[in-house]
Amino acid sequence: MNDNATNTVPGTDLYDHEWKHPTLVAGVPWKNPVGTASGTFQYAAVRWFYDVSRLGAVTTKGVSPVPWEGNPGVRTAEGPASNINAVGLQNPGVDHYLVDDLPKLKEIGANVVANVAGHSDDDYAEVVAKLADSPADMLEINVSCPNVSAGGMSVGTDPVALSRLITRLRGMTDKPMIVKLTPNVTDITVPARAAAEAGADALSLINTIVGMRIDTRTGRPVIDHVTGGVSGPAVLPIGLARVWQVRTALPDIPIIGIGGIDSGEKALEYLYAGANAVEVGAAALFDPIAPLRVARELDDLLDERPELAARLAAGETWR
Amino acid sequence: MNDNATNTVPGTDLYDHEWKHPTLVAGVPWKNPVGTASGTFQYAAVRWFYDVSRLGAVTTKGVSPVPWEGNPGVRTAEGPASNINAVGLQNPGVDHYLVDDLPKLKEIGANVVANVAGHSDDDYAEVVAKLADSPADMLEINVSCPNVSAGGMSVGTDPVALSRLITRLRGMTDKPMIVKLTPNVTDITVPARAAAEAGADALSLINTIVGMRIDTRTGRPVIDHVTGGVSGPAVLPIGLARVWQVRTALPDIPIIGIGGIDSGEKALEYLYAGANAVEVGAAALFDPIAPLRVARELDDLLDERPELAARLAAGETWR
Amino acid sequence: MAHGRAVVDAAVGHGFFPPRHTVEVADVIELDAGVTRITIRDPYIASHGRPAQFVDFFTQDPTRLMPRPFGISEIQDDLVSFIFAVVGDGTRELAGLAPGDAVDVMGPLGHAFDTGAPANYVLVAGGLGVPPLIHAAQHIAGDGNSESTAVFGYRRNHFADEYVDRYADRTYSIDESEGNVITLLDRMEDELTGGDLPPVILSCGPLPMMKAVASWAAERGIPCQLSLEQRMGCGYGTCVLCTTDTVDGRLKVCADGPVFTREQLGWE
Amino acid sequence: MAHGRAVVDAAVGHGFFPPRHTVEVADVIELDAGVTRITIRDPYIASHGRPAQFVDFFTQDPTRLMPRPFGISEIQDDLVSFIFAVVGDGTRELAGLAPGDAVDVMGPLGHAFDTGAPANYVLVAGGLGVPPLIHAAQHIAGDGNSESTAVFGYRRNHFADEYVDRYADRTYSIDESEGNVITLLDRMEDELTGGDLPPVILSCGPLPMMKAVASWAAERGIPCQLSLEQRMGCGYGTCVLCTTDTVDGRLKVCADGPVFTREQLGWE
Ligand SMILES: Cc1cc2nc3c(=O)[nH]c(=O)nc-3n(C[C@H](O)[C@H](O)[C@H](O)COP(=O)(O)OP(=O)(O)OC[C@H]3O[C@@H](n4cnc5c(N)ncnc54)[C@H](O)[C@@H]3O)c2cc1C
Ligand SMILES: Cc1cc2nc3c(=O)[nH]c(=O)nc-3n(C[C@H](O)[C@H](O)[C@H](O)COP(=O)(O)OP(=O)(O)OC[C@H]3O[C@@H](n4cnc5c(N)ncnc54)[C@H](O)[C@@H]3O)c2cc1C
Ligand SMILES: Cc1cc2nc3c(=O)[nH]c(=O)nc-3n(C[C@H](O)[C@H](O)[C@H](O)COP(=O)(O)O)c2cc1C
Ligand SMILES: Cc1cc2nc3c(=O)[nH]c(=O)nc-3n(C[C@H](O)[C@H](O)[C@H](O)COP(=O)(O)O)c2cc1C
Ligand code: FES
Ligand code: FES
Repeated sequence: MNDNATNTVPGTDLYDHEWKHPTLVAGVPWKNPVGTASGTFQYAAVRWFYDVSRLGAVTTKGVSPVPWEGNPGVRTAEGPASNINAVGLQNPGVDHYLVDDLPKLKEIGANVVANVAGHSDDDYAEVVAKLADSPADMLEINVSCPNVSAGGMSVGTDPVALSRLITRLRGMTDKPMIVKLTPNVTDITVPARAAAEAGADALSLINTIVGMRIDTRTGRPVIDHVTGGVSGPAVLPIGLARVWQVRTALPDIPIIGIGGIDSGEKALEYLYAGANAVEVGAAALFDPIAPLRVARELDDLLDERPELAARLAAGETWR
Repeated sequence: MNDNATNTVPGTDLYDHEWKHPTLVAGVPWKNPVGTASGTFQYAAVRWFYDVSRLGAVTTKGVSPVPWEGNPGVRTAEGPASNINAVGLQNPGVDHYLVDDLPKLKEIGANVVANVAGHSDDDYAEVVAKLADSPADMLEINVSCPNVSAGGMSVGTDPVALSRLITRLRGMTDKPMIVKLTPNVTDITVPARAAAEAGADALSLINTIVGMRIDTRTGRPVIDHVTGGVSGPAVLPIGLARVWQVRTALPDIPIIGIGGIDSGEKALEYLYAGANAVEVGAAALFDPIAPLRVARELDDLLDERPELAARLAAGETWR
Repeated sequence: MAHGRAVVDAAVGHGFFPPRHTVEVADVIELDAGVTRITIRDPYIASHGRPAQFVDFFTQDPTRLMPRPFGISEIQDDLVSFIFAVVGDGTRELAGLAPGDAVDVMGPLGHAFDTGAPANYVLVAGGLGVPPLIHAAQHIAGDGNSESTAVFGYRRNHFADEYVDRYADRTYSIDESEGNVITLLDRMEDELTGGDLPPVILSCGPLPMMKAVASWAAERGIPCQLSLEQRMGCGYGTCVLCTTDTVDGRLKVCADGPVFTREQLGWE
Repeated sequence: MAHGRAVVDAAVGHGFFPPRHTVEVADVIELDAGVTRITIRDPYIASHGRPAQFVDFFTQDPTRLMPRPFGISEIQDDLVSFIFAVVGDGTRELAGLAPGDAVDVMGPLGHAFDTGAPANYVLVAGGLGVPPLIHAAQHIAGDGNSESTAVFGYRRNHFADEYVDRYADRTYSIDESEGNVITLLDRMEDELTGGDLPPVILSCGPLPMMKAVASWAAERGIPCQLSLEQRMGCGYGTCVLCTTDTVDGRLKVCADGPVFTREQLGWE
């Protein structure tokens, strides 16, 4: 009954299956169309469970110019079919990333998407400057985190600010640059277009949706930060609609679909909605090998859909 | 395991239980803090299941100046712990409402919130003009329906248009006027404030969130209208956060909390978040007596929280 | 179980229709690959259910909240049977139920076929449209003034013949290797129009089949009642999610139907 | 079950840690009102689990996705036991499991108590902090170089004494009618500090209790390891949701802990 249970794995060949259906995202080859979503993948934790270079890509946790502490106290609550997180982008900083996670991931041959966080344009620029000469394969600019008070989501909801930021970052590197969008806006095609016109090579969506729970035993919010970001199966229909809308508005830009994916079947919905690839987030919290299992299930589903598989392999999309 | 199953009903006294904890919403007494949500309650359908006058309020389906046909084809899909609807406000028009549903509901003594729909300011004004002299107890102006192409949500996402509309409607009637807000905005406190300043007596939130599903057998959207509105348990954390945000921004305005409520415990979360009352929507699709059961469960939970119960009875809120 | 019964009793005792409640699964058999016949014990539905009425089934999995409506296929004492195909996750879960398990249901819902007038009811079903027509045969057999002629089309395996045979005066069936229900109707035309009782077609099945049946009937002036399917939100008339276009506008399949006449649908 | 085993075997066969998998519930007993002892059959966890390590439990209900972490309380052959309190819906569901049922788990997770040095390990637990300390007693008993002294505080019923008694060299326990673990520690102070082996405190329980224990230990210069709880997203170090403030900044309770020294936590 539970899609997340490993007992639904259609076999135990996860560790050595040979991928049949690669994709191409903004010119970068992915072994399969499935990556990890930022913030739900730490190499130091996941490496014990599988060879992460087997994934289409690994997107690392948002890095900032200096180490960030994140939010204090309780950082998470559970919603119906969802997780709510208020990490607040805790991370050890870009310098640590450059000497630790990134070289380790490149050493095992992983396709690395480096997620970039900032409280200000200068923050983002500082990180991008350092990543520009790094072995990271793609950059993902996170302008959509709802859990930090400055920067983060505020940039992603203001097309003018977003355009200015991406224009500036664009000038700093030739690395394929993905802009990660928030669904917490009236019309997501507005920031999508702003990012594309400012030079983004690809868009990824959705980040989490602002939500909260209250503990009825105390009458107080469960999370000390009060609100957090909702993700997991519950957000699937919302993520799909956002990808559909952006694909309709921007027929050509590569899109990475994110939100509520915990099976190959759900990943496939995103591909039909117009995504070139997907990232698996919260599902990996409830089972470390979820991204690998999603990739494995999708690989078989694509066998039955040769036209879709051919388009993905060519860097094109269904719609 | 399933909260919606009637086998979790704590007794079978639903039909004659005496309510212990009334509330007051914008001066209007409710027998208990639980009403139906618009669009999920048709008197002709629900009357066979229980005496609907037992609820705190019944909110009727949005009515427009003339009958509306709604959207063609498949109008619904299922999400994880959610329903997705694209009715498109099909309704037989305000004249029918005035001679059929409304008098029938008033005859049995129900506390009626009349939900108002429109494609334009004139539409809304025409309906409000007709309802002004009717026996409806409260009006709920729906500026938040994501499933119509004109009017509906577009008004609710533009504070200037919203202010103009509510100012106009305010001048037409003394009936307590609730403005129903959409979560499909960057910052819900903006329309909330616009509505309050234009004279709304209360706010209700949230309406549905734009979402969709794709049928992987065909690669096509399940719903002919492509997108619809997501509601049900999955949206609970999102609704709670919106109520919390609006209550924080506007300490005094009565708020009706909506979104994902299918138990007394979840209704209680909304009351702690700052709502004066709640409405039960999608849960009533999966069990007709859900609103009554939520009211029943909440009535006992409030016994253990005399301070909260006292505030609600006085028309005040927890926060 | 006791609890399900108590919920029904409380509602009925207060003069209301039973809400969603839990019942016991009495029997489950696989009739064909991916086609299951399930029988539940539900005295209320058993005594009130009429042909073409349906019952909302709910899965145990609380991420799948929406009703799965199934037409009643047979009623014996307190036992009510349904026949359904596994098409998605919900029906897959329901097909895995075993006798003694609990399942949530609500019904009977919708309007039944009108079998009031004495007639030779021609029960035309395709695929998973058979359940209401088996029940119609059962109902008509118990009535005494009418006859019934089953005309069933299958993809391959004639899995429902043995059930409808118990009640129908005549059963004709066909599968895709031979043709479809129109093939059968053409063959039977003389028999149908030449009998003592006037023919009335009751039909349920895939939309293209029902449209073909309706036009076959229209050409011959035979009255035709059609039981439709539509994705539902509630099944009892509260959500307006299940509409179909009719000459009177968009009507609810669950509460205004599922049975509509050819004329109501405006099918030529 | 076979499937759960196959998943574990595939992972281990490829040199990896077992992901979430399904195991069989071997035993469930209620120790006290709302306190359940559950035993699962899991050869991997049984052979790798160390005291204060925990296991993520998952409910069957797919609307409740997050892990419910429980400390291991005992290991016998392939069987691993846990003791937990019903505090919310997830633990309510888990407490309803019966022998033979399936449940999803992942583990063992986190760092264990350090019991490498010969010592008199003083196992100070309050309420539902007992499981890792029962396991610590079991582990120390099997080691031979150290002793253990259990110091357990209960609200009312001394439900865990019979388990720790099997392994600890001495068991002292108290309930709220008499006092708390500090009352016991005060009474035992001479015995603890005067023995042949140096005392080392291992503690788990409610935060205020652990802080009191830590300061009791600090005043007497006794080393103190504390096993913390925090709401978790994953339990294996990937989400950074479970942090606690330490002198080295915010560390993960799941992967950097759950055991921290008094010094790391900066508790005086
Ligand atoms: C009045 C009525 C009577 C029916 N009687 C029968 C019957 O006797 N035997 C039988 O096999 N089938 C019958 N159906 C169709 C049956 O309800 C669907 O096949 C079933 O709901 C699919 O559920 P799923 O979870 O397997 O599919 P999924 O695709 O996983 O379901 C997702 C959602 O779509 C809905 N849905 C999917 N397909 C259909 C469909 N064809 N019609 C309506 N809703 C659908 C589901 O109810 C659910 O809400 C009937 C439908 C209606 C409306
Ligand atoms: C490392 C560790 C070891 C633990 N060992 C034990 C043990 O041996 N025995 C025992 O009784 N309890 C133990 N707990 C606490 C136990 O995990 C929670 O009581 C349990 O998760 C509550 O689940 P619920 O569904 O009943 O509560 P709900 O409140 O319904 O749960 C909602 C969410 O909050 C989390 N949560 C709620 N309370 C806690 C808590 N106190 N700590 C962590 N997460 C919480 C749940 O895991 C879930 O994700 C341990 C916690 C941790 C972190
Ligand atoms: C615990 C947690 C931490 C996250 N941290 C980040 C982050 O640092 N940067 C980012 O861009 N997105 C972050 N996200 C958002 C996810 O990458 C993803 O966009 C979102 O969770 C939706 O996908 P899902 O439903 O598969 O989880 C985080 C999500 C979770 C659950
Ligand atoms: C089928 C359906 C129809 C709806 N129609 C309306 C409507 O006419 N007017 C309106 O204001 N809201 C309408 N809504 C929104 C609900 O009133 C409610 O705001 C929303 O569903 C969230 O609550 P829930 O999670 O309890 O369903 C509709 C919702 C559903 C599911
Ligand atoms: S399914 Fe709700 S009105 Fe028909
Ligand atoms: S719970 Fe995920 S890092 Fe600790």
